[in-house]
Amino acid sequence: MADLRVHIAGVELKNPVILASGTCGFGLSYDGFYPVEALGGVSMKGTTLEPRDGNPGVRIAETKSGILNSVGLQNPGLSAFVETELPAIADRDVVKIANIAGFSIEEFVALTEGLNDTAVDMLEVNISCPNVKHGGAAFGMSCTAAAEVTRAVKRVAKKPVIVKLSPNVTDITEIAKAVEAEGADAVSLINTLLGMRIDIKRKQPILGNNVGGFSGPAVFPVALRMVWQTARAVRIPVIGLGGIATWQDAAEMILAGASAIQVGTAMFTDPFAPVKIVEGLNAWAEEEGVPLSALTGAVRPFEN
Amino acid sequence: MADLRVHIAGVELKNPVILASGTCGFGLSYDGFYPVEALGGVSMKGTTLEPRDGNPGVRIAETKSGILNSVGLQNPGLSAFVETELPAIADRDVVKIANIAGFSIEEFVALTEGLNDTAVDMLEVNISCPNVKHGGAAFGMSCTAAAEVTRAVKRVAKKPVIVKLSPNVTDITEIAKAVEAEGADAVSLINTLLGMRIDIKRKQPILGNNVGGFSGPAVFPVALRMVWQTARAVRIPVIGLGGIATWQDAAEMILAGASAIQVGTAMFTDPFAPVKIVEGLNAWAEEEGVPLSALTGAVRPFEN
Amino acid sequence: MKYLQGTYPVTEYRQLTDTVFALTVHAPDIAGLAQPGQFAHLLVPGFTLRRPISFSEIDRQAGTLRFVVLINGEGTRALSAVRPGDTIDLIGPIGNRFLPGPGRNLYVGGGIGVAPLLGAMKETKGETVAILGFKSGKSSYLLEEFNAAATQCILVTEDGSAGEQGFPTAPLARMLQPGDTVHACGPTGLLSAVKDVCEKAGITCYLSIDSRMGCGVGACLVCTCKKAGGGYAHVCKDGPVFLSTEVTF
Amino acid sequence: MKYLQGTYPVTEYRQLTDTVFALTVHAPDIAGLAQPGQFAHLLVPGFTLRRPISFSEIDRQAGTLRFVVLINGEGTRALSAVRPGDTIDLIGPIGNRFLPGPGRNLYVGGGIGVAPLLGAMKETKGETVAILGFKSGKSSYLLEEFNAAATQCILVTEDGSAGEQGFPTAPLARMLQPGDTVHACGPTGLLSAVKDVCEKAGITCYLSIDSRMGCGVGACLVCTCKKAGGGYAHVCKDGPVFLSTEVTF
Ligand SMILES: Cc1cc2nc3c(=O)[nH]c(=O)nc-3n(C[C@H](O)[C@H](O)[C@H](O)COP(=O)(O)OP(=O)(O)OC[C@H]3O[C@@H](n4cnc5c(N)ncnc54)[C@H](O)[C@@H]3O)c2cc1C
Ligand SMILES: Cc1cc2nc3c(=O)[nH]c(=O)nc-3n(C[C@H](O)[C@H](O)[C@H](O)COP(=O)(O)OP(=O)(O)OC[C@H]3O[C@@H](n4cnc5c(N)ncnc54)[C@H](O)[C@@H]3O)c2cc1C
Ligand SMILES: Cc1cc2nc3c(=O)[nH]c(=O)nc-3n(C[C@H](O)[C@H](O)[C@H](O)COP(=O)(O)O)c2cc1C
Ligand SMILES: Cc1cc2nc3c(=O)[nH]c(=O)nc-3n(C[C@H](O)[C@H](O)[C@H](O)COP(=O)(O)O)c2cc1C
Ligand code: FES
Ligand code: FES
Repeated sequence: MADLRVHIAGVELKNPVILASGTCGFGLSYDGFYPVEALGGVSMKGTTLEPRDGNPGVRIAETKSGILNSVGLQNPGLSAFVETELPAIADRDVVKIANIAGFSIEEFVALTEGLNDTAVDMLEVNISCPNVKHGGAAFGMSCTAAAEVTRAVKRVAKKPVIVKLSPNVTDITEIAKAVEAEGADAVSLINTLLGMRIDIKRKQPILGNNVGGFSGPAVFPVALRMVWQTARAVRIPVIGLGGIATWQDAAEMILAGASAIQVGTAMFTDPFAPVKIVEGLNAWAEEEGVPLSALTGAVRPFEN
Repeated sequence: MADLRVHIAGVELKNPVILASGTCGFGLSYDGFYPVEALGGVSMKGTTLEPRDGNPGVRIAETKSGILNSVGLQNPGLSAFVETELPAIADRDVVKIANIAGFSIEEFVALTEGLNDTAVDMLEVNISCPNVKHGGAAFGMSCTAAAEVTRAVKRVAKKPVIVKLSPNVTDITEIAKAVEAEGADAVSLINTLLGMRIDIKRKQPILGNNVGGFSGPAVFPVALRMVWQTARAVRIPVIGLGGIATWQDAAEMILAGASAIQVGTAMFTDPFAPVKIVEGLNAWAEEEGVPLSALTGAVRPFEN
Repeated sequence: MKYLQGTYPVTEYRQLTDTVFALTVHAPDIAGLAQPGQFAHLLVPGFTLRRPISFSEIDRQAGTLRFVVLINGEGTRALSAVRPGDTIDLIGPIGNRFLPGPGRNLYVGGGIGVAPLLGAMKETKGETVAILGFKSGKSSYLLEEFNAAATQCILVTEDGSAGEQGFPTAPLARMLQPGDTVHACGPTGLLSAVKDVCEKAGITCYLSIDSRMGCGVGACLVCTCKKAGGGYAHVCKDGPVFLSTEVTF
Repeated sequence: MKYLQGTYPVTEYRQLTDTVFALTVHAPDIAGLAQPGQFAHLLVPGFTLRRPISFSEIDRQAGTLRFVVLINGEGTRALSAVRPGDTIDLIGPIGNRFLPGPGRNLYVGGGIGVAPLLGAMKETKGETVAILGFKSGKSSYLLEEFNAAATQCILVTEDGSAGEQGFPTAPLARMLQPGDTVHACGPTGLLSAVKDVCEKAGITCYLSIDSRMGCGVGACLVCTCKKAGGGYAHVCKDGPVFLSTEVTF
């Protein structure tokens, strides 16, 4: 067994594989397949201050090697999260990451404060959800707004803060640097790209929300490029995600500079994908004869 | 046979299927499979003022449902294009689009002037090539720069001008509006996304240029979303491309607002994809009982 | 929630109509737990999303599950190429089951919605009525099996080419008696009509709801079903069978 | 340039080593035009890019092409599951051919680069020498066929487990005579060494160059080969066979 431990902002994960927010409920949806302890961490469903019903109509569409979703942050709100959902996973041996989404700076602050004295290990600040009209991704599309959210959250947070970045921007490294400058302890990327599909028979978009968040293996090359660029631009740890389905994908992310990785859509195809990735990374680190963390950023780019 | 004709900036194409720049040589690479007359148009390889060798090392990588390329605008330069390449296709019954890439405003102007009195039917101004260091996509990533190139080209162009947009931006509609305001006769989108793949055995990027342009069916949902957004934001015709492989994909693009479509990477999988798309669109228009052009923008989005 | 996942051999393939086929899969562990109304999430190689398909029949003795599938789009078309000797990756059993009432149970199906009713009916004690709606006689299937399983079986076709002409709601409305329990599966239009008929008559009615799915295990919240009181339930974890009064269309 | 494209039946599958297999395809139209040194662009279902694979043998009489393929990555692994009765989508013939010289022709191959030499040698008149390099005896293949086709066949293995120990360049250097023509196919290291040996000896040398491909038909310019004078040639339209003096590594 290789040393798979990673440390992010002082938090130790037994291995670098984290379930991605919105794809694993409150962390335990796949506990019926294998114990959640097999994983390094779980990032729970995006939580807002108030309960939200989410978007109407069809919420998922398939694309070549990917999917679109337009869930729109359906969640029971902060209180229900703390009182009902969190206790179910509180005692389980896995790093628990709360994914928070505010529609104003004040809401982000209230969410942070509401989670300060809970079993949550880390916060993941979602400034990148493309599926909600007001706020959501808007915070993640400008350096100023991203910085402002980070500053406000960091001022009150007792937990390490990961800022989750949107790929729908001209230069993701600028946003990463802006949140790093405000004290973000780590960044995770990428959230979903914005995509669309049309039902040609009905002449209507497939999704009730017209457009939706694009994820799955199709987006992997974009995610990898952004992780590589970002890891070279900031000093804080980078958590890589977007289309990871195999240990080889995870290895590419780690070589590109990811300290940990998240798996989302791949579980819809194969619920066991995350544990297979842990096993594959273990074999890889053994073969390389180093602790897995030594492989973070080990890619040697060509100098032209 | 349905009426498949489309008109873009006064130029009539017998059908809306155009071969995408960089994937069909100077338009005749697939003439050995079927006569180029089967198509509405061809957009020829990006041409620069001076000859260019292109990028070193491996230039192509495969991804899930897509590819990355880092050709880097290898081309024989304007004079060779006009003297050697263009004559070969000049007399063929297909709309001939020259794709031009400058590294300065002056070069764009020189390219435009150099093509004014040639057999070229339209210009496609490439402000979105991600594979070259200086200039290239940089012009396509800011409204000011995009507008400046368009203004300079339009001032001297005797041919209709299509501006080809980059998807690697926060808001593609802003760029589209900026070039429309400067007189662009049409826009085409999307050029490639920027992506990466790493060879985990060698711990090196697969591409000699480290990163490359991402195309193929994987990118279709992003392209469709951008075409839909852009078609609602501008009044000039929109040419849709990015991941189109079947007539159904083309139909989605047309419903989203594309007046014509381009096919690139799909030909690498199936050289006959473009003609199959023409056939499929013909059957669709017949079934719908309208000229194909009546279906442009016919999607009815949900109002939430 | 405990789910099983595995790769199981296909033991039989049968074409039932031009566009509907039956697939029998040997999956003893899933069959041992499966209940009528529940479904499996089938992986079709090359597709990112699994396809939810109901158990049409469950043979716990033989350890087999029978799926009856309509070729609807690309995934089910690819699935129709599966043959005995091939294997298939399943997650199951998923969701809740049809709950027979103490009196007479009426099973109302439309189109591919007919398929899951067969197994449910077979496992229902007492008097059962099958009301099966199809576009035409040519698109009907499993009629012999329903005739054998049901106390009474009524065939309805839209074009009148077989059985009674019209929609299943006509015979349903005609036959409904106090104490009946109705179970329906099919297109939204049918479910909505059945709901109306039953609720007006004060009859307990269960609807099996269709929704596009991601995970199939309650993780992603895409498989919505509008709750009567507002907000959304999720078909894969709260359904697919709902009391008609719980939902709205 | 005229290319053929079609879907052709596989008539034979044979495992040659742990990782190398031979596939015979009945494609009379392509076989009728094919020349040794040329290749086909094979579509493996599920992959965006085709795979370039040389003709290892061409039987114009029978209308068959034989490909010998190394399982190198995911696409060739998927291809190794193809069996007689399946069909395969090919574009071909692509590229230029090996050009035998008037004197003795020496064919130097390394690893999977050995495969295309067999057909070339079979169609060469006069004296032929095959110098075949493998990692080990276990990874060698087609030896009988080469022994039958060549005037002289020299086996070289890196680990010495069969034939002579070392690299093919040693016997090549030893044997070279004025008037010989050398044809080489294999890893870049081998090609580069063969080029050196031949150019020093003033011998005409052809190299079959490997490069990642997109279109395969000269449209995309990704399949580069460095030209000796600077700039790039393209393997699919200018090659795959180049005069050693035209290229650099
Ligand atoms: C609980 C449940 C039980 C079902 N049982 C059966 C059954 O026993 N037999 C049967 O033939 N069909 C059944 N369906 C419907 C079946 O899941 C769809 O017809 C199928 O998923 C369509 O896939 P496709 O590849 O043919 O279509 P595509 O259009 O290629 O599918 C694209 C995506 O949309 C989804 N999708 C498209 N149409 C539907 C639909 N009507 N319902 C749900 N998802 C859809 C697909 O699952 C896929 O994710 C059931 C659906 C649900 C929710
Ligand atoms: C002209 C020519 C003739 C060839 N003839 C043969 C032959 O007869 N037998 C044989 O076994 N192999 C041959 N090859 C090499 C063969 O094309 C590759 O091994 C194969 O494409 C690898 O695909 P994969 O799916 O196994 O690898 P993957 O790594 O999955 O491939 C990913 C992508 O990289 C490309 N690629 C990866 N490695 C190579 C490589 N070494 N050369 C070219 N492309 C590569 C693939 O084509 C694909 O586009 C030839 C190559 C060329 C250029
Ligand atoms: C159904 C679904 C719901 C999601 N919900 C959230 C969310 O609530 N918060 C968040 O930050 N990201 C959310 N995401 C984005 C994922 O966490 C992840 O960033 C993205 O899907 C890319 O990773 P993947 O390709 O591995 O899925 C969601 C994704 C999906 C598919
Ligand atoms: C190998 C290759 C070379 C390309 N060269 C050019 C180019 O010279 N000029 C340009 O505007 N676009 C170029 N493109 C981008 C395509 O024209 C097109 O915008 C992109 O590939 C998306 O379409 P597709 O998915 O149908 O290929 C190139 C694409 C590929 C794959
Ligand atoms: S399909 Fe994911 S919650 Fe139902
Ligand atoms: S592979 Fe496209 S030019 Fe050679």
